Amino acid sequence: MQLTLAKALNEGLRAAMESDPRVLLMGEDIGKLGGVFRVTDGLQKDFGEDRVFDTPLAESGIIGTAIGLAIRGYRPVCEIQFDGFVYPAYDQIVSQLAKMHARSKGSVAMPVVIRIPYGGGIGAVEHHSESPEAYFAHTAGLKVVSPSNPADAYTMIQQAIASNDPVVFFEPKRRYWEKAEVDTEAVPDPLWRSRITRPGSDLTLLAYGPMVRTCLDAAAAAEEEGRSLEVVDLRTLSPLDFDTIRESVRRTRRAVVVHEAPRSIGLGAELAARLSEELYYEMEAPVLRVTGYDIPYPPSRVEEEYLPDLDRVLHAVDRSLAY
Amino acid sequence: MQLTLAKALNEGLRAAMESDPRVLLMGEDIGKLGGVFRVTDGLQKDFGEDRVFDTPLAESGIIGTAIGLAIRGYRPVCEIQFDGFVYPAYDQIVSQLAKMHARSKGSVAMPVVIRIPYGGGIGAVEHHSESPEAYFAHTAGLKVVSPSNPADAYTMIQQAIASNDPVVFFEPKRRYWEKAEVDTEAVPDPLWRSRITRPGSDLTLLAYGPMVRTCLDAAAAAEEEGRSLEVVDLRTLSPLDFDTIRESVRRTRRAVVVHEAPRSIGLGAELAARLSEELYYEMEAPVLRVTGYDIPYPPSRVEEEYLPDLDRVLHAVDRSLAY
Amino acid sequence: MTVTPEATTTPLVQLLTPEGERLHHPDYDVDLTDDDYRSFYRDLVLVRRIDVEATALQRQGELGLWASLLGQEAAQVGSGRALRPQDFAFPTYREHGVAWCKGVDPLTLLALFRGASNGGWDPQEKRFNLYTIVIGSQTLHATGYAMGIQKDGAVGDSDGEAVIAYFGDGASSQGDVNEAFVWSAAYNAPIVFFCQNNQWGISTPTSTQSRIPLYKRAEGFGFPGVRVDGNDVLASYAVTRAALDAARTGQGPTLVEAFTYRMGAHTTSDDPTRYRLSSDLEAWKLKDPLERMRSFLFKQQIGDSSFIDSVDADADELAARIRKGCLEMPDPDPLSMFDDVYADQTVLLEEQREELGTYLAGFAGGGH
Amino acid sequence: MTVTPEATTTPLVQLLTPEGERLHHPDYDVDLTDDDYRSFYRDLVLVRRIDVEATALQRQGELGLWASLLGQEAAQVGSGRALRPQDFAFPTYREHGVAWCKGVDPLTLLALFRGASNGGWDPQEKRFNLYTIVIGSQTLHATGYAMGIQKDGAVGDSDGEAVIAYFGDGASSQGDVNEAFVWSAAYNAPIVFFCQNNQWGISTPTSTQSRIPLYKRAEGFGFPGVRVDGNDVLASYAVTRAALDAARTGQGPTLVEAFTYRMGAHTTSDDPTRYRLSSDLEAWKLKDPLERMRSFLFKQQIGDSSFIDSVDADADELAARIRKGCLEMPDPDPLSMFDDVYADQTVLLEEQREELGTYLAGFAGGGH
Ligand SMILES: Cc1ncc(C[n+]2csc(CCOP(=O)(O)OP(=O)(O)O)c2C)c(N)n1
Ligand SMILES: Cc1ncc(C[n+]2csc(CCOP(=O)(O)OP(=O)(O)O)c2C)c(N)n1
Ligand SMILES: [Mg+2]
Ligand SMILES: [Mg+2]
Repeated sequence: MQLTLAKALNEGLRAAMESDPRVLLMGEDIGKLGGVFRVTDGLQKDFGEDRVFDTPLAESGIIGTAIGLAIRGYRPVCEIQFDGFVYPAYDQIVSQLAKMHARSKGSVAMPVVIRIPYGGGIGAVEHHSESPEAYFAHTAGLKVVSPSNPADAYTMIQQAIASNDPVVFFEPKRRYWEKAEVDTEAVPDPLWRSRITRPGSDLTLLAYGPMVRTCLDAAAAAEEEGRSLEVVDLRTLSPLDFDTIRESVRRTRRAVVVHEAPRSIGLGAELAARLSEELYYEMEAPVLRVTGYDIPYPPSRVEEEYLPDLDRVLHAVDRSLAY
Repeated sequence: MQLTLAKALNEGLRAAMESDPRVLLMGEDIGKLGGVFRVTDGLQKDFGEDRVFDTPLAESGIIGTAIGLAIRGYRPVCEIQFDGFVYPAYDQIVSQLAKMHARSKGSVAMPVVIRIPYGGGIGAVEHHSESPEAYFAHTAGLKVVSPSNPADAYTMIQQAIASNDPVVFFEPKRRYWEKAEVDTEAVPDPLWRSRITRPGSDLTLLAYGPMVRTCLDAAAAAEEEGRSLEVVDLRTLSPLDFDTIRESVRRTRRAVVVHEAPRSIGLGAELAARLSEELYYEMEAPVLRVTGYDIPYPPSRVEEEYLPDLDRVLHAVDRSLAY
Repeated sequence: MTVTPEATTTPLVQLLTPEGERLHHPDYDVDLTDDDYRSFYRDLVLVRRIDVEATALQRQGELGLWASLLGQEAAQVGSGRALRPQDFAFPTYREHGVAWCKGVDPLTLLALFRGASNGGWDPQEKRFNLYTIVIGSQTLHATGYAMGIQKDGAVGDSDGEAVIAYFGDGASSQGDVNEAFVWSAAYNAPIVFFCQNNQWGISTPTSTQSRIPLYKRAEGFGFPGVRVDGNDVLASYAVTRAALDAARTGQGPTLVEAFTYRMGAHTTSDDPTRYRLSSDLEAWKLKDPLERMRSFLFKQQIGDSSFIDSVDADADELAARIRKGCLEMPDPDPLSMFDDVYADQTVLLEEQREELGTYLAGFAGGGH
Repeated sequence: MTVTPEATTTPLVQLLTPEGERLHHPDYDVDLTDDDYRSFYRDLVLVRRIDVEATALQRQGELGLWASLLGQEAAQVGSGRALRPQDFAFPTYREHGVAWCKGVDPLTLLALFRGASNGGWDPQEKRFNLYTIVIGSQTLHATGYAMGIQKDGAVGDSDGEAVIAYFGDGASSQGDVNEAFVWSAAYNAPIVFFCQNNQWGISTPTSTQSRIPLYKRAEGFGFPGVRVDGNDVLASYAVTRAALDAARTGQGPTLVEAFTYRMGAHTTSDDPTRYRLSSDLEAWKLKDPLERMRSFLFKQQIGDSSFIDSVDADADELAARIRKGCLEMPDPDPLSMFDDVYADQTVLLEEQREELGTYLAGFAGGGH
């Protein structure tokens, strides 16, 4: 069936709620409104206000109470309305949620999912286009994933909910409305695996979430120029699936990482650091990074210049191949 | 004069307050108590409760009101009592403080300093030994520095206060009690410069804050084995002084980064990514990282095994030289 | 969810009935000239017109978003006009009416919603801080600013300075807002917390945030709270002025809850039919802040239809200027995104600016 | 800083005077047997002894830190004993007395302060959550847990479940605590907020946090607050029990402020002579929670000196066990730091565990 990414998430949430009565959805405006992106549309109607509920306007409260609900045995799925609004909950996420399992020596599980629509490209006002994934991927005790397409959105949200670890689930909001085939019967890939979405031999593009489509487009364009680019959709940002990543780059001997988040100390830095260490003798060029700049997200009228796009990716590919 | 690092900070704060009446100190227990580490000892007595004041127990409140005081023209210096207690203020720091200057197109300056005692090694209970610097160094709009010794502590705190940009000032708490000569008349190095603290030719150790001493000790030990290690004290973590770093590593052709913070997506990742890109043809080994592990800070009885120490640094040096 | 009926039946300070009848109140009264009344009306009309025009521009794709103040004009104009020149306001993202009173050009507001800037006016000059979108965070900035006033000794007599912090009913749940209450009480800061309870935080009714009237929150922190009819511009003015005067003379904080209603969608992205009944809207239409002021002017015979027409003509002119300015508004230079990130620019950003500059220049010449 | 005298003169619920006189209270009274009274006393003594022993162990370098409960025994034992087996407690880092009532072995508390663990008991089994050091954050966990009770339908009759959240006077300023009030009121959650107002947040007096008595904070959120004599174990018991019963029967949250005093330093790292007068301490010594219970036992002739001696002997035994257990406590295996970070272990941590293991093994064989 053809579904948008938003609708695939909605179906995935529905399936998770049907299969486990302890799954709860909570957040601002997720009930009657169905969330500002309609990802939870219809779920309160079908599962009731006890399981799908609007919260007071307080993000620390959302995550803090979700922790308490998890101690009680529930599996809360929290929606943070936009990327830029997760920070009031930061202590509850990095000091409480991330550490509870370790502190309790494994006696308290924290099966909490934090859904965050993230990234730019939708012409929004400030605080609505950020990519804060590095903050969470740097935090021990959390797991961080991001689907790039409707089929993954459908399965990954269910797998994240089934995980007994806290998962920060980054949803590429500019891709919410992109449609693709979703086979709800297919056997899903494991959540903690990256995927070679497009095989190639000259260079590996490493991307996740919104930038996977951009990289696929770049690879298609490069093909016309006779270049064979492999695209790896990371899917999991923490832990990184370094086996898949390493295997790909070992073959292609070149890598370009693409993300919207600012460059310094982002996911790209970690990938570059590890690849250049582990494949020191095998790489033919340094890992290059195509990223947002180290500035606050700019006003939307210039966001196109801020965001990595097909041309910037190809530009980096050229640079890499020139080594 | 011989001063501990804590006392040097105290003297630096005093000098800053004397030279500018708009400098304020605020935080929990910084008045009569002088802060839990006595860094503000005696300052309330000398400058009055209007300029040195205890706040209610709320970190978001501390930074949020400091922003308002800065709009009013003050230069607030905020103390966060321990590293692990900065997170409730995260939104105020990354969304408000970091962005105000850009959002106001430069019309509102944010000369706010956030002092954070950080790092482990003092046998403390949880949340008292963390190294959260990457969270802030990844954040555009902030500047992040960390002194490693009393002389720098004395000057850098004054320079941070004089800066018109917000500065997160990380104080290496395990070094608070280490004494060294402080020449209050010396012409200080610029705040945004790293320093080659110990010259060498075989390899560059890159470190900051508490790990500089560890690296200096390692370099001394290595010398006995006939190895010449250069130690660069980063001092500024954001922006990085890449000119100094690059120049050093270009000479030694090898680099090991040392920090207490977890490895993944830390400062070490960024340094490795940039060095391996910019000195691609010049390096003779990958940049290696000696860091904390990707776990919550462990109970203090095993923190020695968690923290990088002289032996782990030398172990990495061996590995690097073996390339 | 427990909703006590109290939440909606609490008496509120009112100086003008929905029918335009002038009331008197023992604690809050104002002595206004006919000119004052007329100019209140004029502000209400102009502010609504700005809002209507901006909404239209958004529909036509000229703005990315617009947060309408429809229905809240009286709360904003009343409180905005109560501010003395030395007073400093900290708005949310919906205080176009206060911005107007503070002399901020509506076009700079539009630039923000158009995506041409993230701010655009000088907060110091206007004594009106930048809009703040992260809910509640500005209340702490306001508190800190108020503490600064105290440190400057600029509080204590009738020329003292005061601060007003705007926030919504939804915002009342945020930790930051409650910390602002704690701090303001602890330091007895010269601040007025002005909560526009427009009954909704996007789709969430006020009852999800509080089971008692919001003005009572202040009691829990040890300072006074008062509920005012937020659709009554005179009462909003009087109550805010009294609270500001208390603040400036050293009597500390007050929480004003302006009871009003968000007549439009939350923003142009919102669809309120999903979560509320049109009958509610109908009831509130009868309390329209403009209508009641117009009735009052007519009843008092201090505004005739030629006055009304002249105000409408002013509004037309303003709308035309806004439309023209918006359509002509240039996009920012992409390279300007590197400006002003820091007061002291960094090498890294200079390099990145250069990187983008070279890259864009390459395009100009044909590109990849 | 404005401190109304009210902050210290508000009447509080008391069932036992400092002189050991039994009082009666119209709303809060308890019907206790002589055995109950004796066992209250016993708990007070044992809990104090745990504290004294831990403090001594810290002085000898066996613990990295200790947060003493000296002076707060009655608030903790009273509220702790009011909990029914099904009730769940969320402590701060000082609730050793509540831990005792909940059956947590004092040695596991010591392990934490020794640096041998970050927790150590099973919160589900003990119905006592891990200690929480980040001020105030546990109040939201408690609220969420209480919401879970509601969702399970485990509230409504006298067998219902309830939650108690402990926090300090300093913590009352944190956003999280006030959000917990908002949420608990919004959902009418079965929770008791138990604030031990021991007058200090390290060196900061309560007046820096609030200018009115803290129990009044609840009014601002629409639920009841009550101040109890926190040095009176019977009153602490009675008031908490009533609040818990209200919660479990569906009447929603209550804030209990236990007015007490931190007789010792904030922790063993603290030096209170820098910020407070010893005369304060002297005044509070007269209100000692143990003394007054002992006087009561003597006056009522339900505890003679042989009983007192037997309790002291029990305390000696407990202290000896704690001391021995602490001295014998093994350090954790360094490699265990990688355990339990995740429920499903990651490849990265397996690698890092191996990295450290190999490295340490290298040392065993002679090292670098
Ligand atoms: C911290 C934060 N969380 C969520 C949002 C998204 N959001 C924008 S407006 C809004 C509702 C605000 O309601 P209220 O405070 O009543 O103000 P109103 O919009 O009614 O003026 C929400 C949830 C935000 N801007 N900031
Ligand atoms: C978020 C946070 N900020 C600061 C601290 C440091 N700190 C530990 S205890 C304390 C004072 C707490 O006072 P109170 O809430 O009254 O509890 P008490 O210690 O008196 O029991 C402070 C500031 C902390 N643990 N957490
Ligand atoms: Mg509202
Ligand atoms: Mg206290």
